Amino acid sequence: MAGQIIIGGLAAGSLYALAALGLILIFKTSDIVNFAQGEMAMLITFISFTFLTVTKLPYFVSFLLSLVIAFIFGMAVERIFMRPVQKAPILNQIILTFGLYMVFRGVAGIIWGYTPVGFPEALPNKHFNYVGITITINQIFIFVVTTILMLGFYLFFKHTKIGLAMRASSQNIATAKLMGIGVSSVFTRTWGISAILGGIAGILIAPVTFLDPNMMGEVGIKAFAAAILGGFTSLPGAIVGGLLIGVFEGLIAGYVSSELKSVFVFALIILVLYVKPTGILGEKITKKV
Amino acid sequence: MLELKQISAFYGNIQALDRISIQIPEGSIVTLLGANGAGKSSTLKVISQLLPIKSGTMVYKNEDISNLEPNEIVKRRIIHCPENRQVFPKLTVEENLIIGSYLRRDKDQIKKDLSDIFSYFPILKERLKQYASTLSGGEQQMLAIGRALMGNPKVLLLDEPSLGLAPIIVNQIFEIIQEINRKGTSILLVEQNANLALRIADYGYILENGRIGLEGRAEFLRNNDEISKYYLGGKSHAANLY
Amino acid sequence: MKIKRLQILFISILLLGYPLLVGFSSYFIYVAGLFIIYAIMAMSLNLLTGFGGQISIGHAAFLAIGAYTTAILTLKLGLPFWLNLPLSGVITAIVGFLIGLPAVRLSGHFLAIATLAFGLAIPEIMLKWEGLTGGFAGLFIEKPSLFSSDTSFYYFTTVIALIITWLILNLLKGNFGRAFVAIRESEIAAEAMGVNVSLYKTLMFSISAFFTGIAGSLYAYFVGFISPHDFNMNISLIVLAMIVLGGLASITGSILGAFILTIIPQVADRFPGFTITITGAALILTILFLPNGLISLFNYKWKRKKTENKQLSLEG
Amino acid sequence: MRKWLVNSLIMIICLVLAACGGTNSSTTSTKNAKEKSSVKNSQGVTDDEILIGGWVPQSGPAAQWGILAEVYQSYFNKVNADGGVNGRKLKYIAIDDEYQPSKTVAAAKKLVEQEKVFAILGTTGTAHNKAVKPYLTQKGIPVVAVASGDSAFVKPAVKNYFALQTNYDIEARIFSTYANKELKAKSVGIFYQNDDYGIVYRDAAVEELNKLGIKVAAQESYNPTDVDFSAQALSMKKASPDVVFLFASPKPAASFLKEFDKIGGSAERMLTYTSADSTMIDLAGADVMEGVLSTTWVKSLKDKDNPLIKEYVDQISKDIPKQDPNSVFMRSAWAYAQVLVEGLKRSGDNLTWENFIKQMETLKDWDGSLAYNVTYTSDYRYGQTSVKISQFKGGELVDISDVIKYEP
Repeated sequence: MAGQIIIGGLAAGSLYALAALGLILIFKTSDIVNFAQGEMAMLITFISFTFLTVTKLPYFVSFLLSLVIAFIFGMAVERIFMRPVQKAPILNQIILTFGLYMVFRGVAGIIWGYTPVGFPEALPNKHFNYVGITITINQIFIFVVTTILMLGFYLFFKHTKIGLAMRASSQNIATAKLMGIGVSSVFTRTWGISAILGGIAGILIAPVTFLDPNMMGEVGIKAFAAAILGGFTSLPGAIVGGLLIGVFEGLIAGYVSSELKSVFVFALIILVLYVKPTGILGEKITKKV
Repeated sequence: MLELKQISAFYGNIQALDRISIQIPEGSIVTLLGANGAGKSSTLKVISQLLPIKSGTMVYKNEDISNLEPNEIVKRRIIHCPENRQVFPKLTVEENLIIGSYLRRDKDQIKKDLSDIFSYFPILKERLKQYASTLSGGEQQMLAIGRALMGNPKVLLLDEPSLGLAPIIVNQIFEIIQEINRKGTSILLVEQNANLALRIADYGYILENGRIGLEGRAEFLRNNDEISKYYLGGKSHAANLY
Repeated sequence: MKIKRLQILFISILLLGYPLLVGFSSYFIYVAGLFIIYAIMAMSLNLLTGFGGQISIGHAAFLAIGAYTTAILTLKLGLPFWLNLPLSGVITAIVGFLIGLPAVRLSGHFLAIATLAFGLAIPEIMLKWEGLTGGFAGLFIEKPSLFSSDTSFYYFTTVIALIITWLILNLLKGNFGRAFVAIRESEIAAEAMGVNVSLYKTLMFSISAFFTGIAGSLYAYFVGFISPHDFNMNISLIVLAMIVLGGLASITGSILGAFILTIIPQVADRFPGFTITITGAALILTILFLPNGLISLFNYKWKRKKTENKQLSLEG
Repeated sequence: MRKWLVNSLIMIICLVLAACGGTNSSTTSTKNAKEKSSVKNSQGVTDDEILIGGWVPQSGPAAQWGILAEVYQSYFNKVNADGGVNGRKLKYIAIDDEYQPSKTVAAAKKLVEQEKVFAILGTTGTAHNKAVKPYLTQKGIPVVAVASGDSAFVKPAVKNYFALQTNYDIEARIFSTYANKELKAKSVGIFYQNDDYGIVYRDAAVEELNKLGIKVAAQESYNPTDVDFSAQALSMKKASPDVVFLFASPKPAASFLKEFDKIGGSAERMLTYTSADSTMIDLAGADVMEGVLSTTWVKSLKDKDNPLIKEYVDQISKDIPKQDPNSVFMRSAWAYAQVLVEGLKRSGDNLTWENFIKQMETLKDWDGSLAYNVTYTSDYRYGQTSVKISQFKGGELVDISDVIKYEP
């Protein structure tokens, strides 16, 4: 039983980690916590669903098309809403993303309604049994995708000039400009990429949570938890945080109480933050204003 | 080669620069002197376009560059090495240097420049994989200058490179500045320490409340007691720095 | 300061005359009562967030604790209402103190998430703790016999709100207020000035929780029924939105924000599904175009202050 | 001082406008109500109109219930197109309460006092309905078809409350009886939602199963917003009951069934009527749903010749083309509205609350709606306690029993 709980927990945890990657990317570059990340993912998933059902495109075509739209959408959100508050206090930025969260959710409700619909899985549904532990091919797929994305971004930040420019911009905007970095376009692109990440997350999560405007509610919160636990600046931290939360809540649900699993998760986070205020893999943020 | 004509600039409602005109001829070292808040750093920020120009023009090699974005200025190889070093704390020394060459595509020349910088500042080579935040103040200043040099500057804008450093290191840095100049880079040097700056400069401007109070050849400014007393707080002030 | 006093005096006269204006309509009095309760909550959150710079995205949890304390004390122990009201405040303040302890070590986004966690956990605990809270079934609370009608309880709520406003204004004028603002501006500088930062941060949480607890107690009596549904994350968000919409670090701003966000749903409730969109859009527009909140339209002083600030920042 | 005056003026204008906006509308609506009608009718009735109201969450966590309002409107469209009720057109007002009890209280007061509706129809949320029950009971306004199967609205019978959908408690007992008689279960596992909805079911089922001597092998709960049910599915499989009762809303039920199927859990599965429609096949897949049992208290669309079904499908496809008319929510909502309108019809020209309530009590095994055998008496307010057992077979839900009537 414990084995299966851990596998289930890892599966749920990789969803949280996947949803957390976009959050971390934005925070790492522009120092903004995007509370609308989940709702952006939801919108993109709806768009993908529209491609699938209305225009009847094949799965991977609609997947890719919606990611293109995601990129444009993310950049538009940055240009229209986030750029004016780049220098505003943290609270204003947080509230602005909350405003976006409400509007996106409301608009999705108006357009697509609130009745949940099923969403197809990436790969044909198959599962494996090994010493009494069951795992589906899609769970493995999500885990692999998350890991590849994380690794990809790790290499991107470490070894490409644009990745380096993103990190530099996040540390000191004025000096980054003196290096010739077009900081504004870096931020814009970051939001585009984050929206893509969100889109991938949404499309892979939708078969599990089903598709409706509230689909990212719980996953979104757990993604925040994962990001915070992992340190909010670290991509591997998101994976560690997500998997930890998934397994931890699985164990609590299995052995203590399924209704209180979230309470325990939050208690764990507060405990971790109390011991290490920057999260497990977080770095101390030293920022020049 | 780089010329500022009647430049004015504001922070919000507060005027920072009032009709400033400066020339930096090719291959020269020009220094900006003046008290705190006189507008020295603002002049550099105007050139690198961190501070927008309200009126006046800026001309570089017969091109009007008054309304360009910061990255366009960098593209023209006018590189600003900011006050207080401003290295990226969470990038390694190596990454800080690489980011200095962000807009360049000439890979071979970049490699050569990198080795030049290591010959100026050997300590940076030892610290290559360390986070910049772990360096000492002097090392960070070296890194900042090195990073600026990675932009392969035609004009280098240096803001207070001596600030807060021990005299030995200051001398070392000033020697390197002269060396860089000898290799063909024009330099605009902002300094509080007038004696030091005038020792290596060809020409100097003295700023006062956002205006140019006085200008002249370096030896003229250096040897005029009246001027140094009136504008630069007197010899006693300069002596205090040492 | 004088303008603020007069504004508040004016608001209070209006609130006291309001039932006459609407002909004692129970619906209008109920909505106004909700507004006053939210205004108390917004003011106490503003104390913490606007003046003290500590973000809380879980304030509905304090409202819940206040409301449930009142309900439980009334139903299980039969305590009278004049005892319940302060007790709810005190118990919530104690919880606030406990929450403040770990929160002292956190700032910015991390604090935001920690309080979010708290805000999500409390309703779940209430749901689970059936024996005490009635769980899903909720609890019914009778209004105190002295103020048994909607109108009389509305007046009682108004008076309590005025007292709280007065207390908060005085608090801000004194050492507390100065320490709060000092901490918001720079914790290091505040520490250097001799402010015990951790103590004051914890106190901020307790004081804010105290007033929110009282708001919760009034809520329980006024609505007459509480269940974990009443205290979900949306409430926390809406109250946060109130203080930003009205104006951070402004007491009259909190009142204005509470007014607008209580009214929007009432006006928009005939347009299905638009409430959340309209509220969100209002927030976005405020942040983009009136970053100091709607109150900045009213406060002429603000403009002068802004230029002063600019000068300060240049000198520094 | 002058600035202060300006401030005050602006504020006065704001507040007075807000207040007057309300009072104006209230005076006009009372005027309308009084203008033409004979004095004896209750509020909300004029010579050519009857005003009906209700709240439904149209945003927030339970926004999927918002569809109910559209169905009521659709049914009223149909009635109005056929000439209305005794010459009066029906007008429906829906208020979004965002699934927050404090807003529900506001909504109820607004409907009764400002909008002055004649009756309240099909309102959602057990907690929310409970929150306003004292107020509505005191006012005496007819409340028809509370969209909750909680016993609080029928036991004891309240004069102005008429329930319709199958009582949760009763459905749980029907499940238990069926598991005992037809499925010969020795043990039952319960998967339930940890809230006002699931716990009522669980308690009733546990009581009834104990009475029948059936072992309750597992009780697995979850919170309404949960997305991961692997732990519950696992515990359920480990307990290996003969039958699993699912007292869950559609999304969690579908997720749980998928998970349970994946890890190889096998048992007869019984699902409450809330989830008994094609949504489940869309969400969980036809393979997973194959053989799952449920109950239905609203008539199935299979019976195409039935004129009741035909008029429903026609009207819904016209008014709400985006939605599948097979939805159990929508069929239920249609039935709520049908029962209300039947009461109005029977009241004739005497549209007082008193008479309406009296006429509602004349419904005896009334089969003119999508629900089976609707009955009200002065102390029986369940509306109906008749269900059919149905089963998912080959990708659709089919009725497999006759109407079973449970006597409470």
